[in-house]
Formats: sequence, C-alpha cells, structure tokens
Amino acid sequence: MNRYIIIGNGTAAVGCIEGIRSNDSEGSIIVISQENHAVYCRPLISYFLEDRTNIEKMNYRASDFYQKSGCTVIYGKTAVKIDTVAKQVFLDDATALPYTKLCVATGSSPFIPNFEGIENVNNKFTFMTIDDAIALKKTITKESKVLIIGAGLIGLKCAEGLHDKAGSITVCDLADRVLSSILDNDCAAIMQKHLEENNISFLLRDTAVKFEKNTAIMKSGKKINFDILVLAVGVKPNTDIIKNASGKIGRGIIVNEFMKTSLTDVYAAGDCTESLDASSESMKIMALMPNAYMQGHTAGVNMGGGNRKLNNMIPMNSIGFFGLHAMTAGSCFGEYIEENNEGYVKRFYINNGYLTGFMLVGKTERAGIYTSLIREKTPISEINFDMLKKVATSAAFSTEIRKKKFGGVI
Amino acid sequence: MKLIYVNEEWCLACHLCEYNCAFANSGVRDMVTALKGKPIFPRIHIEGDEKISFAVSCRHCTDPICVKSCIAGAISKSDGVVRIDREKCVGCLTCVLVCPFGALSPGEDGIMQKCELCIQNSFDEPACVKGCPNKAIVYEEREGNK
Amino acid sequence: MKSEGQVRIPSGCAIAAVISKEGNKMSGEMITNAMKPMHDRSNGLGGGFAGYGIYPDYKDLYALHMFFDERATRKNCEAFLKERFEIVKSEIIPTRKIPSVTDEPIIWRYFVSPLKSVLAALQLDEKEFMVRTVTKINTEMKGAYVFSSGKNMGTFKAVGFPEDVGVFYRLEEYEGYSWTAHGRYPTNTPGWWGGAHPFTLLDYSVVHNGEISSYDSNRRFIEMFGYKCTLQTDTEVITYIMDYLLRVQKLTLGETASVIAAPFWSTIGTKKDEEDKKKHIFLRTVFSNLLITGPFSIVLGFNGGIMALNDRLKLRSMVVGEKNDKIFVASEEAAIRTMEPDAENIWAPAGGEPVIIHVKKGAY
Amino acid sequence: MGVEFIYPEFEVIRNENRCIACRVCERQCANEVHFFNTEHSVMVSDESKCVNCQRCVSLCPTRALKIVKSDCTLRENSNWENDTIKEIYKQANSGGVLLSSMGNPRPMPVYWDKILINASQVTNPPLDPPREPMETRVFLGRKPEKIERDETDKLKCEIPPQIELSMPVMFSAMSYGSISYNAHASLARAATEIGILYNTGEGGLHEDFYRYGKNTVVQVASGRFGVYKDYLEAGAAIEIKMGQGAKPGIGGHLPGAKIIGDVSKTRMIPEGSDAISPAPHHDIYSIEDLRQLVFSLKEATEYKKPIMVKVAAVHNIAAIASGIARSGADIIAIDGFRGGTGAAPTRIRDNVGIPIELALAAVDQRLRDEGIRNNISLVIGGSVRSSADVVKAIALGADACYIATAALLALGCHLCRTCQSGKCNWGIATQNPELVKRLNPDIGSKRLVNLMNAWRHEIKEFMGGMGINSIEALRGNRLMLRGIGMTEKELEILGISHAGE
Repeated sequence: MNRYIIIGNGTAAVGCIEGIRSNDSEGSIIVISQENHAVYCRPLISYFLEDRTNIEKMNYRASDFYQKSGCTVIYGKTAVKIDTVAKQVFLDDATALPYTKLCVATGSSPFIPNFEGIENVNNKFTFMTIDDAIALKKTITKESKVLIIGAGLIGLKCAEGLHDKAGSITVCDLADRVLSSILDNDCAAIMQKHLEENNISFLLRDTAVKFEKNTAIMKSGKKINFDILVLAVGVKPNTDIIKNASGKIGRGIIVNEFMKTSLTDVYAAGDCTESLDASSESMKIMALMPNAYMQGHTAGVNMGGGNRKLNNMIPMNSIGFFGLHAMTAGSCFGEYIEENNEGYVKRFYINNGYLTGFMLVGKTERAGIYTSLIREKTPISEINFDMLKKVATSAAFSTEIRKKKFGGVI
Repeated sequence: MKLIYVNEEWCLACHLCEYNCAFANSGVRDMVTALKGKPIFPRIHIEGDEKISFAVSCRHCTDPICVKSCIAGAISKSDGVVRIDREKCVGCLTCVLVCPFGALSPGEDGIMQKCELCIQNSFDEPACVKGCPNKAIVYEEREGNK
Repeated sequence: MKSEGQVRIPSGCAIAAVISKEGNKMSGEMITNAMKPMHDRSNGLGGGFAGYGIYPDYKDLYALHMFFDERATRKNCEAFLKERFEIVKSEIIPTRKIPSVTDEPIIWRYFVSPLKSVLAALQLDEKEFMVRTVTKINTEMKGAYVFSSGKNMGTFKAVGFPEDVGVFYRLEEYEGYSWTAHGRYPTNTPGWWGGAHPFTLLDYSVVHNGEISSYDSNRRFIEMFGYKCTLQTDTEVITYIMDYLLRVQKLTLGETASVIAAPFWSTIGTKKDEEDKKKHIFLRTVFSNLLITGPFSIVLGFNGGIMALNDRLKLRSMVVGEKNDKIFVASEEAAIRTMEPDAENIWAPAGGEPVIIHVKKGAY
Repeated sequence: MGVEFIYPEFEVIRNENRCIACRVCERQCANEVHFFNTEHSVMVSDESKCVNCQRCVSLCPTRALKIVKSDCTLRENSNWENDTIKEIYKQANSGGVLLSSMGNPRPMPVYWDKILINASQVTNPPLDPPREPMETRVFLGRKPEKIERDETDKLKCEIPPQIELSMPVMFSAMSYGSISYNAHASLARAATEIGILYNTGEGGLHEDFYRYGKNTVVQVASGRFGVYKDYLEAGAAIEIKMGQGAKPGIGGHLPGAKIIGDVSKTRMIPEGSDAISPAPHHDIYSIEDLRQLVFSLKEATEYKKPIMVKVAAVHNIAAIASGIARSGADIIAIDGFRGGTGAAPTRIRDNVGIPIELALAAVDQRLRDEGIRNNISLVIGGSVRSSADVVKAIALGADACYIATAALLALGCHLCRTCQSGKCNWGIATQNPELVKRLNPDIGSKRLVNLMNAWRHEIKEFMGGMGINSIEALRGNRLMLRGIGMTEKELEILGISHAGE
C-alpha cells in the first residue's frame, strides 16, 4: 500500500489529494499543515476583510473533505527535512514519516526587505494568511491611516478590503505603475485612476527606506504617518526543503510536465514551483490558484500511478477593484492589436500567427474564449479575429469548430 | 445524461431563450412581474451575426476548468451538473477568464451565475429548451454522455 | 310505408343447411324441422328453403319459380317466356293451405330451355342470357317475380315463419342432396313474398344472417356489371357478388371467400408462403370494392355443394357439425341437433374461414 | 394619402401592462410592423404593414399582443361590402389584377358541412378501433377488368402499377419555389413516416429529396420545370397537372425574384427569370393529346409508375373525367374550387370552378354508369379540412384525398393569405433564408405526422361507428351519408338521401 505525504495544505494539496484518489483509493495520505486551519481560499482574505465572505464560507472544501478523502492532517507542524534515501520526511518535532510518494506544496511566503527601524513599528502586517487578515481586521478602525508597501495584487486587494474600514489608505511602490507585474502602463493608468477615484492614494516610483515608529521615511524624502503598515512587497516560493535535499531549484522548485522534481518520487505543485509557461515556452513561477489546483491534481494523478502531462499552463489573472475588472493571460510582449472605447481597453499580443497573450480592462465578458485560443494554440487564420477582437464570441469560429465545441460532450 | 445542445441551423435569434431563462430563475410566478422594466441576466445568451446565431450556455464539461479554477471553491460538479454556490462566490470572474465557451456571467448582484439545467426550478426540462420555438435548443442525451 | 326495393332493409335472421357428401337424398322435412328451435330468430315476415337435386327428371332444364300478382300478369309473362324459351313443363307449385301462411300470390314453375336461335342472335352464353332475362323480368315486369332460376334446384319461400313455409310448400315431398333454409327478421318491411330468402340467381342461392356495413359500396360497384339491386337487401347483393366472382370472373370458391371476407392486411403481411401472400394482395387490391364488412353468416348453395362463410370478425354465430356423409350448418347448434341428434365435431368456423363442401363427383 | 388611402385592415393591440419589451415581435416580423422606441423604451407598431399572420402573437412570451380586425369601417351596405369597395380602391390605385393566395375565403356553400355520417345501432354492431383491426390502407391505380390464369390454373397476380397508402390521404402538389425547402423537407419526411405520398408540384425535385422518392408524386405541369428522366423515375407516380382548383384555366407565374439558388437549379431555369406556366399544356389541346402524353410518360418510365391526371373541378367535370379514365391514366385527381394556391388572381379564385363535393359525386357516378370506375382511381382535393371531410369524400366515392392547406396549417401557416408577398413569417411560402429557417423540418414533419395520426384515429372511429373495418368498404358507400338543408337537386347530384329518409 502506498503512503502518500503532502507537505502543505493549500489548493495544490487539495488538487493532489483529489488526483491521488482518482487513481488510488487505498493508499494512506498524510497532509502536513503549517497553518492550524483546514484548507481555505487564500485569495479570499481581502473579501474577508471587506465582510463579503466569512471564515465558514471561505472553506475551499466541505468540512468532511479530509475524512471522505481518507486523509490524515497533521496541523501546526512544519516539515523540515526530506531524506530521499530512507524516503522519510522529518517534522519540526523530529517525527519521521516514511513515504512512498511525496508532494511538496509549500506555497510561498511574504518577502520582507530589511527596512531600517521596521522592528519598532507596532502595527505591521503581512497579508498572506487568514490569520494575517483576522489580525488586521481586529486592529483597523475608522480612523486608521493605512500605508501599504507594494502596489501589486496583494497590496491592492488589501487596500480594497480595507477601504470601508480605514480612514485613509496610501499605497507606495518602487515601480512606476500599479500592478506592474501584469499590466502595461496604459492599462495600469486606467486602473490607478479608478482606484484613486475610490480614495486610494498612491506614491509611485517611491518606497520606504526607513521607519521611525509610525512614520515612514520615503526614498524621495517624504514622510508618511500611518497607524497601520501592510507589507506587500512580494512573495518568495518556499523551496528550502527541496534545496536542502539537493533537489533542483531555480527561483522556485523546478518541475517537469508530470510535476516531478529532480528527486525520485518527489513531486511539487503550486506557488512553490517553477514550471513551463506554454504561452512563452519558458520556465516561470505561475503563482495562481487555478494553476495550483491543476498542478496539484496532475502531481496526485501521477503519484497514484497515472501518467498525465500538464503542459498548457499559462499565467492568468482576473482581478477587479471597486467594480472595474482587468484580465490578463499569457505573455504580453511585443506588438499588440488594440480595441478600445469608452471605459475599456483590449490588447491582443499575436506572435507567429498565434495569440500569445491579452490584457483586458473594463470589458471582460467571455474572456475565456480568448484564453482558450492561447491554451489550445489555435491559429489566428482559422478564426475571424476581426470579429473576435471586438467581442469575445464563438461566432468567430467556423461552423465546424462550433459544432465540435457545442455539439458533443466536452 | 441529458444536456442542452444548440443547433445553430435552426436558431432564429429571437432571444426568447434569454427571457425564458431569466424568468425561470427569477422565482417569480409570472413573467411580466419578473421581467418588466428590468434588465435581464439570463444564464444563456444568443451570439452571432446577421448570418448565424446560436445560444450559449454551460456545457457541463466532463473535466470542467471552471471548477478547478474557482478561487472560492464555489463551483462544483455533482450528478453531471456544474453548479455555483452563490453564497461562496465573490465575483472575481476567474471562471470567466477560463471558460472557453463564455458560458458564465455575473448576475444583477455581481455574483456569478450559470446554467444549472433548471434543476432548481420546477421545470421538467430547461426553460430555454421548452420555450425555443424552433427546437434550436434541445435537451437530450448524446454519444459520449451516457 | 315503402315496399321492398324502394328502401334498404336490414334484418336479423336464422340460417341452416345440410348436405350429403355422397349425394344421398334427403326429404325437405328435416330442414323444415331444423328451423323450429330457431323460431325466435325470425319474426314471421319471411322464410324459405333451397333444395338441390330435387328435379332429377328435368335436370337439364332451368327451373323458373315465379310469383305472379294476378292471372293476367302470368299470361303476359308466359308470352314473354315463349319468345325466348322452349317451355318443357309449366305447372302450379303444389302448396298446402295452412292458417299461418296466407295471402299467397300465384306460385308457378316452368322448366325451360333457352331457344338456340335467340342465344345466337344475342351472342350470349346460356347463363348470361338467363341472368339477363331474370333481371329483366324482375325489374321491368310489374307483378311478376322470378325467385328461382337454376337447374335441378329450386327455392321455396313465403311470408311466414320458416317451419310453416316448409309445410306450406310440402317440402317433405321433395328429395334433395342438399338443403338450405332461412328465417327472416326484417326490421322495416311490410312483408313481401319475393323478399323472403334464399335469394337466388341461376343455381346460386344465398341464405344470410347479418347486416353488412359495406352494402352500398358493394352495390354501387356490382351494379357496374349489369346487376340491378332491386330489393336492396344484403342477400341480393351477396348473391350478385357470388355470381360475378364465381361465374363471370371464374374465381374459385376459396378465392371468392378471400375477396368477400378478405384476411386483414396484417395477416397477409405475416404469411410465410410468398405465393399465397401475393395472391391475397392481388385479390384484395383488384376486388377491394367487393370486400364485405359488418356481420354476416352465409350459406351459398350451388349445384354440387355449399359454402358457409362468416364475416372476418365473426360478428354472427354460425356452427358446423357432421355425421357420416352429412354436413350440417346452422346459426345455432340446436338446429343441427334437431337434424341429427348425434352430430359430431361441432365447431364454429373462424371469421373469414370458408367451409366448402362438395358432393362426390358423379353423385349429383 | 388622400383618395388613395385605405385604412389598415388590422390593428395591433399591445397590452402595455404585459409587454416586457423583449423585442421578439420586432425580430420575428418580416413585414417590419414592430419596432422599439429607444427614447421611451416602448414597443410601437406600424399596423399598415400587418398581414395578421399571428407570428408575433404566437411568439410573444407574455401574451401581450393580439391582432384584431380594424373597426374603422365604411358605411354598411349589404350590396357594396367593405371588402368589395376596398378592392375597387386598390384597383383604382394600381390599375392591376388583384392577387391573393390560399383558398377561396368567400361564404360559398360547403357541402361537407351539409352531409352527416351514419353509425350502427342494434341491428349490427359498431366496432371498437382499439379492439378490432381497422384498415385504412388503399391502393391507387388501374385495376384489371378480368383476372387471368396460367396453364396450371394459378392466378396471374400481376397488377398495373399501384400506389400504396397507409391511409387515404396525400399531401397535394406545392412546388419548391412557391413553398420553401424546409416545407418540402417536412412534407417529404412526414409522408415517408406515415406511409403516404407528397407531391412535388411543378417546380421539380430538389436533389436532397430524391431519397424520399417512394413517397413522392412528381408533377409534370405546363411549364415542364425540372422535368427530365431522373425526375420522372424518382417518384412513385407521375402527375400531369392540367388544372388547379384555385385558378382553373389560368397558368402560373413565379416571379424571377424567387428563382434563386437551388430553386433555379431545381427548376432548371436561369436565376432571376420568371417561371411562367402556360394556361394550357401546349402539346395538349384535346383529350387525344392527353392520351399521348400519358403514354409518353409511361414509355419513359417503362410502365412502372401510375400516371395521374389532375384537373380542376369545372362544370362538365364528369365528362372530362370519363375522357381521362379512357386516356390510359391510372388515377384522376380533381381539385375543387376552394383549393389553395400560392398566388392567383382574386377574381378567378373566387368565381371559377365548382365545389369538389359535387364534382366528386358526379364523377364517381358517371364512371360507374360507364362501368369504368375500377379502371381508374379517384383522388379529390380542394379544401379537405378534417377527417370527417375525408370520410365523407370516401363515402361519396373517392379513393383518397389530397390535402395541402391543412398540411400547411400543421406546419404553422395561419392563413393570412399573403403568400404572394414572399415574406411568410412562418418560413413556408418564402425563399428568404432568414425566414425559411423558421420552419425546422424536425418540428414540421412531426406535426404533420401528428395531424395524420390524429385523422387516422378519427377515421377509424368513424369507420368503427359504421361497423366498417376496412376503408374500401366505405368507398362509394353513399348509404352511410345523409344530407341536411339541401335541395332535391343537390341531394340527387350527391346521390344521397336527406336526413330522416
């Protein structure tokens, strides 16, 4: 009988459990969970702040999920070491757990630069876990002045979440635009404007260099008073355990399309990994929840004796603030075709006759039709792109393709 | 199992399916009260141009990417039907970004909704199918989906 | 009230028949008695009999049995007959005065042979000539009516209950190898002697119990071929259909039965014998207008045999029994038991299944 | 405007309390009656364009619409009726012949409705169709006068070619061009499923429908459109169209605008050219010429197909039918003056020809009088509206009935009688692809099958009531009919007695 161990208890871990169980209903599964919570929807912590959801609703799976899946979860413990020869995982209490197949789904951690004086700041928070969110929610008041370091996805979602609960919110970032990792200048400007209209202040091309109690001294020399500091500079994949076992890592744990690491019988999935981006055909960290699940699931299927490839992963983001949505997918480099009108911009990146990426702000209906073009590598010549760029519609496909898509079972 | 299929050869783009859908999911007894003077948020919609038209609604995929992608764990598939738990959904639109058919759209409240085959309604077949005047939308079992 | 021929008359009835396969002669008494237990199936408005082999001395001559309303009519008619026939014998049919049969017309019989010269002039065969002559008398000669016109056979009929009619006509004095009998229950006739049954044409005699629903369809079709349905009775049209199919189209008895009581298409469709199937399809297609629907049980008498037949749904009772050389047919088993208390193998033929009995060759 | 103005015939009544402005009516009206007023967000209508086809009424999801006859009337006048006056106006405006479609709508006598059917009581039993077999199968075609036997005395079972029908009804001629591809597809598929025949009409046979050949009558009309060897061989029977009940003595004219694409190909005439059917066949100026065409067609098809000759019911129809029966034709089809059409001059339609009931009775009796009724089958049409009409027609003497208007109604026709406009909102009498697709043959054929099954049930009920278990025993069985409210002469022609007799 197989003994499966999964390090981590996030989305990738759930994917892994469900993947294993699709092939092997017998083997034992042990999940090592650092957090003292059953698996929850991590990206929902900003909605939790905002009271648009609650702890109960944030459960990613039903309460009997582990039991029904035949899993044992070890809560509050950290896996510290893998012995790939003896095939054992050691926990921080020195327990050794033998495995036949192992999945590393350790996720990522907030990256906190070494700011001078940061240790003297009272109300400082990261924004990665439900515990972070609970703590933040407890502290915030209607008078709070909030400073968020980092205008990326996490920082801005946090800003949105705090919007109705805080006195003021300022977001700073060294980059020249918001959401710099996914939006270009024009699109970012639209989003920034919208955020500013909702009373979020920005300090761009600027960041804190030093803290004096409740004041941040900026690179520009500006001084900003705050009651609450949120550190959302970035995240880093948790790769140490593989690194220490001499597994191959880049910026993340390197996995192939079967989600195998370089170590025998050791798989990895989720935010801790670096894998192939099908849109740019390069190795990337694609720390996104859909990918985490699919990677975990693939790892699980293969651990359970299956033979499944996952080779159509692409970076994707759907993000919205105060009702304005932006979506991006694939690689947005090079020339683009633009469609715009009042309230929206659409940019399509076409390389060698294929759509490789897009960026949409304001008009996102049926964007999955665009995404599918990237994922399925459909030649632009086979579709009516003139129609498609204006409206995402299957009408742009030929009747035959539509018949295939809609006529049968997908 | 039975699923909804469209036959664009017979679609007249009359849009009745959208209204029947909106009505069926309104929970109101008569269509006039349900829909008069309001924008509608159907779970099926007509696409096309002057030449062709067809209705699009959830395909209830065998391996639904929306279920895998939902960041709120709000979409699930059971008994062959992909469903949304509207209590859990936060309206992030990730499902819109991944669905290759464009079958999901937000409701009036911004929370996502999609065709659930009228299973929650009192109809013995989906309202769009029942109301289609030209059998362009059918509810039937097809090869590979027994 | 309209008289027969002016209006269609449906009626319920009793029928009976007996035949000796060996050609052994039976007096008319037995068949007369056979009608007694079926008294209630008649209402006294008509009864009659047909006997075969009863005129052996004149067997090559047509025996015309006729009713006349008065002497003058008979004189006129006789003059007409003399133009066409050699009349070998002319006589009153002997009857017996009984209180239950009254108002009799003049009842006469002629044994005749068509004049060869007339046949040659008309270019007709003998039988066709006979049919036309009988039709002419019956449709055109007011007060005269031929009610029997075959060779070596004769019908005897009257208004009254059949058992009384047998006594009236002194049937015990006739000897025949087969007999058929009929008791009538008409629903709207004033009672006319000519309207009693059997109905005959040449040697075909038909006794019938039933009311056919295809009547006008059959009538309008058969009238295309020179027949005139003057009495508007089922029996009349059935007799003409028999004559047309048997004599004119020369179908066999079995084929004729397959026309008038044709098997259902579904039955034909499941027939294994391809030739038989083809034949039935042919007969139903070509003679579709002669299909008879509605209830009937009939006995067709002819020289040398009888055929009993029920409608295809068997909506009327008819049983058959046998004893030694004799075959009995009747609406009710009681009638058979009267003729032969020890009758054996009593069975009810299925709808559309003809019972055809031939007298041994040379025995009649 | 002014003297030329004619007030719209219909009014569109929209219940504003119910209208949800879904705009289905707007999208579905090819006549562009409805449109959406964006300024006030309400639906409005231009009723002058309305033909009362009821498409919008039928599709309105909230039943917010009805179409009613306008009550703006001219001063009452029993002699000069409103319609009569308006027709004068139209002709004064245009100087043209008035055109209309479908059958004669005028209140002429409908003899079917003056005939009653018999049923069995007491003296013979009515039959239960579910319990007893009830046969409705008929064979159309010439029957041999004499049977023959081979040397072994076996019956020779060869019969001249026959059409076999599972019930005594056929779909009458409607050409591809006058009706749509999908209408033809519906008729062909339904005929095949029911086991009856449909008729191509004079527009040829679309290549897609050759596969329904066993259930097809191919028509040869005076225009000879689409007639060639394969066409003649494709059908189960060939019909020579000499006339049509809706327009006896008149030819046909399908405007070039409708001769497009497949219609042109199927008719074998150039796109855009008018399809003119001359009033006569120019090779038939007399009965002996007809005989030549009959035998030409028989030669061409090796005597394997029955030849039908279709004529309009006109005054001396009995003599005409007798002539046709002796021409070698196997089946005669008679079309009464209430029969439909895709387009006919109104005056002709409403004033020429005689009722089919009288024509049928006269023809059947005449053929019997001549002793040739079994030489030819008799099919009648021209407003057979129900199973009761079928039963009455068979009892009067028909072998089978042709239906067309009833079939179109089953397909969705609402008898607005504007086929000639080509804008049929039900996808029937149009060649506009947008409109044609409104008739899904899956639905159309199913509805035709339903209709015929319903009629078949009813016919069986009638037959059962009469104690008849096979349709041939009903044929010509006029005793099963009685007339009411007719003159002695009418009864005499129909060959039936008055009720109570």
